[in-house]
Amino acid sequence: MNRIVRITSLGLFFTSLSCSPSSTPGDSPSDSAQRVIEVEARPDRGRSEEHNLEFEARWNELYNTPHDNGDTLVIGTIGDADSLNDLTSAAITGSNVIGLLFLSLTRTNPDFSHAPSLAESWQFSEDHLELTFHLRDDVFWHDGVKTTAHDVKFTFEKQISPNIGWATIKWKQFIKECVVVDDYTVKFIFERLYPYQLMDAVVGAVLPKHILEKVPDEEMVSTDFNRNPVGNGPYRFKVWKAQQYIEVEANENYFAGRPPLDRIIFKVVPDQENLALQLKSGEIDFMDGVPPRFFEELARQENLVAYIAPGRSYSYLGWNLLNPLFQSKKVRQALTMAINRQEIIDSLLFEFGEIPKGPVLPIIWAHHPNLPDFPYDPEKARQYLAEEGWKDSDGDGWLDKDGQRFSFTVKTNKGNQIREDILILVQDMFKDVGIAVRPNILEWTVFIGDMNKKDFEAAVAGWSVGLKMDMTTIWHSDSINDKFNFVSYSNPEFDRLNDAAIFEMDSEKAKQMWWRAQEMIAEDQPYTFLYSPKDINFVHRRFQNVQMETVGWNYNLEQWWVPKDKQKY
Amino acid sequence: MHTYIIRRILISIPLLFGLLTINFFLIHAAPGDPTDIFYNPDMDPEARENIRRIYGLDQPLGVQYLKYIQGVVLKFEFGYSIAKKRPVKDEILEALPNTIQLSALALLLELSLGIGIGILAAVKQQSTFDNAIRVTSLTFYSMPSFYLGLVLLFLFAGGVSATHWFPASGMVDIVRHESMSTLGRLGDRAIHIFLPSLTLGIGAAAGISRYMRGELLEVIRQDYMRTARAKGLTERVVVFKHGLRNALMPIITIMGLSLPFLFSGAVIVEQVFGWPGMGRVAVDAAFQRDYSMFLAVNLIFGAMVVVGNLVADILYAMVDPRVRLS
Amino acid sequence: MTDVMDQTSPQIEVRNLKTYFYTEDGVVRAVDGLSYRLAKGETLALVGESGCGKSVSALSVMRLIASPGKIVEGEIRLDGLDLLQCSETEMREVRGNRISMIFQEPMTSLNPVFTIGNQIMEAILVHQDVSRKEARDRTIAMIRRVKISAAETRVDEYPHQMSGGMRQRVMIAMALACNPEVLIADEPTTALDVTIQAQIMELLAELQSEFQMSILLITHNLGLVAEVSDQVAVMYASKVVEHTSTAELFASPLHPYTHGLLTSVPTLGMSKEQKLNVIPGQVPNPLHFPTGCRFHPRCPVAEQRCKQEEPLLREVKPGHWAACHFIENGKSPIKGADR
Amino acid sequence: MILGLFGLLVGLAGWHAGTLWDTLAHTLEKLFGANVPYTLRDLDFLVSTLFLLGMLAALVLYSGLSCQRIRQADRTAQGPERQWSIVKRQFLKNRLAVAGALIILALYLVAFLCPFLAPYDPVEQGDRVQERLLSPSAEHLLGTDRFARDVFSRIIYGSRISLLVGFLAMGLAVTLGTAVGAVAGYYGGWVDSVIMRFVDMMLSFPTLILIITVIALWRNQSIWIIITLIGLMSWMGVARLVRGQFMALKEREFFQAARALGAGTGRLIFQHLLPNSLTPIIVSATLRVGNTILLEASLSYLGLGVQPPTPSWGNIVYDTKGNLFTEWWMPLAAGMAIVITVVGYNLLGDGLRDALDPRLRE
Repeated sequence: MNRIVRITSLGLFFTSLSCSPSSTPGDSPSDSAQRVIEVEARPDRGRSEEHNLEFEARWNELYNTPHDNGDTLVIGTIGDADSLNDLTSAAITGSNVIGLLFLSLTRTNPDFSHAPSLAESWQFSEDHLELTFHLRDDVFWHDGVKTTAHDVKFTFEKQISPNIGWATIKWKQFIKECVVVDDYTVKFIFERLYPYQLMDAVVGAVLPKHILEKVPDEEMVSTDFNRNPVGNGPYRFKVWKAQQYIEVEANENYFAGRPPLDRIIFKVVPDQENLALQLKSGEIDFMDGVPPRFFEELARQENLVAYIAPGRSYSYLGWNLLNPLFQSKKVRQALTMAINRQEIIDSLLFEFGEIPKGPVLPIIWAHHPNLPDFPYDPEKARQYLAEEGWKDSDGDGWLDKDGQRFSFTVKTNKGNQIREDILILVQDMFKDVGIAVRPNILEWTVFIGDMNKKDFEAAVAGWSVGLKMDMTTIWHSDSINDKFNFVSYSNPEFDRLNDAAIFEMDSEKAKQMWWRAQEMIAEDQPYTFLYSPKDINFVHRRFQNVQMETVGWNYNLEQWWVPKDKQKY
Repeated sequence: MHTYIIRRILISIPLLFGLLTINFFLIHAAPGDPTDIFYNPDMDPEARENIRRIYGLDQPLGVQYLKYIQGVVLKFEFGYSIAKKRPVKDEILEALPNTIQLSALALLLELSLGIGIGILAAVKQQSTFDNAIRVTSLTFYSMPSFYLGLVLLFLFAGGVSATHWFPASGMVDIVRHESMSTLGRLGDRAIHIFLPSLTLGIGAAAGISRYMRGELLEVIRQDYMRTARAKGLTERVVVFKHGLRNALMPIITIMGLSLPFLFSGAVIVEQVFGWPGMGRVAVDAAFQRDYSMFLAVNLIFGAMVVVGNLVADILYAMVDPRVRLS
Repeated sequence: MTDVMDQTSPQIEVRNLKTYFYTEDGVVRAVDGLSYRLAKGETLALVGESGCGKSVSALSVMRLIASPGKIVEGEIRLDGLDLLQCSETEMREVRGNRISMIFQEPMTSLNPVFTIGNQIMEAILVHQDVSRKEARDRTIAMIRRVKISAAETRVDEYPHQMSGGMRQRVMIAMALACNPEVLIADEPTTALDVTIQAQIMELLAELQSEFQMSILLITHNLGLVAEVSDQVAVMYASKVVEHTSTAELFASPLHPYTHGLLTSVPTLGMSKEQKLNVIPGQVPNPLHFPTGCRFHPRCPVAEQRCKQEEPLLREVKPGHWAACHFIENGKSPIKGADR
Repeated sequence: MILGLFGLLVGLAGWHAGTLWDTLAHTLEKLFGANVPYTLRDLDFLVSTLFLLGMLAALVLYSGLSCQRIRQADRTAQGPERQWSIVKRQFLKNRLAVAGALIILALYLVAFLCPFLAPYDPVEQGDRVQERLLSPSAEHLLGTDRFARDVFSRIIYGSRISLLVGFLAMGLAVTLGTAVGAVAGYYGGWVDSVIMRFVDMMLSFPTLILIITVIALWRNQSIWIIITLIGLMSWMGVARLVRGQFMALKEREFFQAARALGAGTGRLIFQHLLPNSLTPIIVSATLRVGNTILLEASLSYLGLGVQPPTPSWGNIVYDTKGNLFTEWWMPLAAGMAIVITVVGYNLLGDGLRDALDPRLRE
């Protein structure tokens, strides 16, 4: 399934994901008394082109465990999908449904390596510039038409069409062309060599040519297919009632065999409290990204099982480096030390979170385990600030420097309660060291607009970490204008390292470079890295074979099942 | 009569047009940009430009305005929703009936409850019953709908397990509805719409009952009531035949005027109870800067208000022989 | 002249009627010991300044006094039946059936939202079991009776489509729909202009002879009284101060108040030198009437005695009742009262 | 004269930011020493509300005097003092109305005396680890929120926002409405029909949605912007009312007479029409306050209200609704505060109407 880096907006779209449970496969929580499953993180293996037999074996094992068919899974989600067409979908709910309806060339393993899906196998040419996929010949679109290489080629062409605006178009930037060798063989030709060729080739769901070829590119954004998709995945689209629910039903002639659950329904409930309420009362069976404040109450419910996964996103307090206030590294370090991040995690995340020292989280292979850190130490912070000339000379309790008070506005977006709360906490914490902070909570669109215009002093926002190790769009000096280097971080040495590391084929060398790069950022503290929230999932205990994995809570959704005697619907 | 209706409709056209124009420039003046919802680091600025171009957002505002108006006027075409990836018309055709359902029921509740209680209070005027009713209805009248909704939600929709009588959101039991008997489906819809419509209607009902009481007390003082009594009619006939009809007339107007408030209320209630209606569409559209969606929704709301008032006036003319529509 | 008081079987007889209003600033004695008799087919005029309790007394007879008003004492006999003893249901049988009433303001006394036909029919339908069809025919007949042209069409018109005079006719039609024994006309013409007044009174007189009903005419207009009524009862401050036949009253008013009343209206053939007499002071506040004779503060001949002793209504000469200490052998205390 | 008052009112709104405040604060500091119970924010509130109460008093007085005028015009023999004694008695007779008045009075006292009444500072955070989400107790009557702030104190301070919004927004709405309605009603003809079309148009906006859009035009939603918006969104009712009044009054003898005597437009409006329309205006104004408060609450609930940490009842509910499972009393209390206030204003309004409006007198 297609996961991409995205700014977590409105707090509704945390791309959630968990790691392999300590419990062995098949042994599902309802057998054991265990009702809260803490999962330990394991980083991906980075550049991974060869199959991972261990995981594939497990996948098949899961598939072949004896099970009953029937019952329905109701998934609670706060936002409606915008489109079920991978080319036009932007909302996370959409991509979750798409994951059930459509196949990609490969499936992602728990360790981010690639497993066969639509493509049975693949290999690179000698020069590593041509990547050939051998497709299954027993995959049918839900309308009965066979899925062939032509669909793959067609999909690629649509993905790179400027008149459609596919969200992840950039991933295809180094692919020169896509060639159909025969009905079940397709070849991607690359312009250059780099670690993520395979991933770039397979990203995105394969779409049915025979239906979409009639649609002009300009009309793709509003074509009927967006709402009545015809896929080739384990589930087939049944009905979508706007703002109510999206229902998919088991695909009887799925190549891997009929999935156990009759129906999976994504129920849209626009209100967090209401969602939690329905989880409690059993009106919905599953919810991911449960706000921590509800954990206590929900964990009390006999019929719910909690999966706690390490977060794939982090929130930060970004300092606008164009603003004279924040141009000194020492000041930024002092600001970080003035913030008690552990307390933020304890009080706002109810301890469901960790302090990230840098922009690369532990679950990524390039993660640097021991970066320089600036732990909470108001004394030291004051001292640093004093060294930079910020003292409380007029004794009014606020720091000042040549007659100017140390005060600034922190912006964030509305709707994400934790972020709104952080402003309140931070305001209080900075007060202790004599810095006056004004919170300013803006609508999402307004907030983003200001960030782009650099119209902010400091801002709280978040990133969710992508599958690819690439720091360009957020940290590179080229990305300062209308890209995502909001804080205008500019460091020639970093740029150089980054550019080199991206194309370094030797994972070990690459790792060294990435570590160096992370050290620089940690040192410069253009962000104060606030927290990386754990992802809380609750699922009704009647579901067996629930295998939440690194690639997402829905890693093996198509394999969940309910024993006949426990079936609810 | 007909000429009157036609004239009213004609008058309302410039009104709606003005509404449309104001909204158009308002929403465009608001900072932010619809393509912000596609915002993610993998999307190149070019890709965003593509989308802006596809939706014609790259053209000067004046041109966009003219195009939009042209579309609406000539083809009755409301453009495409950027956030929903579909023609605005489709989305609205899906949401509108739900809101109408909700509002209609709320209105029904509002009138039946309001008028009934109002009459009781007036007839038992100054009694403790009257005061009790007045205070209670006032309390509901003064209660923010979101608050009432929240309370009801937690009391009767799962917060308290003992009294978990109603579903917390949606229009139907999405899992079982299909497999239900016709009667079952009806019941299913009923229990789903109950809390939302109650939340939406009860406040207004309280308002109506206050008016009703006042009006009836006013009418009871009239000479013709004395005449009626002098005829030897029973008190019931006097109050209900001679009193009520007169007292109801102003209520009709109030009802007409209360429509926009009903819709504003729907915005909140639909949020709290996850009711898939226009209110939610409107709020989303406003926040996501989904221009054409926002415009269309407001236009519809405006039109409904206009029609509502028209209907109210016609009703009025029907019950009050002194009023001639011309 | 017939003797009013011991006339056989009075159509309606009121004895010592007291209707009080219990307001928060005290008891308003709107009617305070009122007595009169009204013979079959006759017209009794109840005269007095506004606020003297005329209308209240009328409403009392209909038992239409709403709180805080209350009939505290007295008898109202309709053919011997004491209305004050009647249950509400029995009373309803009487209202609009045996006694009916027309009110002062025809403009507001009709319900604006029903056709006049509907409103007249109502009266018929409650009191007599007839089909709607029949009731409607009668209604039309009734409307014709009160001299409204094109009754068939008028029957379906609404009050607002009619002039004041017309509406008063409708009121009359409504009142007479079940040809009652007694008609109470509360200032039936004050709201109308003079020419219409005449017509209405004429109509009433006509209908009276036709239906053989008694009329209690409440008015402050002595001109009217002189024209239509057989008997007159003069009210002052919630009481009757003089009661006799119209002719007698106009010939020799005995009570100083009556005298004042009569001389305060211009009469024909009144020479210019004679100037209009004006009663000094104003109507006493019903909250606290003067002690003794309630008229004494304004009375030209009042003496100490009047302040303490309340004069009773007594037969000062045959068929002539008045309440004043100073009337001896039918002579008014005021010089030149008899003309 | 209303316009004049409104001028002042707007002046005040702008003025509140002005330096004048600092000087005021400093003088206070000089008077009380460093530990002044009132902060700048407090003064802000104090002055504006005092001013507004003053304005209302002035209006009532004005209308009282004008009542006398119309009485005389109507030839009903009643001196003003009689008139007033009646009004007073009528009002006091109405127990509910008195209760309402008392509620409002109490609320204003609370709002004025926050610094003394509130046991804690509403934005001051306690020990966020030890003292957060405490249950109600002697020292925290309503417990503490997740920032370890005393909820009771926050609700007490929240009264200011609600009262301020209610009052100012209503003032703005009524002034605007009166002005527009007056023009329409006085001139009639095409002026009237044009204005009324506009009013109809405004009325067919679903207020909430429009505010959501317009509010985005401003970077940060200061309380003053919210007040202005709410005001601008709720004047239409008053306009209709005033217009109706004017239309009716124009038919009355005293007006015809005044016009016949050649009184100028200004005089006609301000001496004859306006004063005699004031009674209904005041009544509807009082009743309107409730609505504006509710609107502010709804906005806060959508997260569009005053910026945190400033407490307003609306945003306390919004902010604590997540605690409904466990610390349900927080949102409950804040909500009840809203309800009670609005009830108070409505009772007061009803009372005033019954007292001021002779028709309704039993």
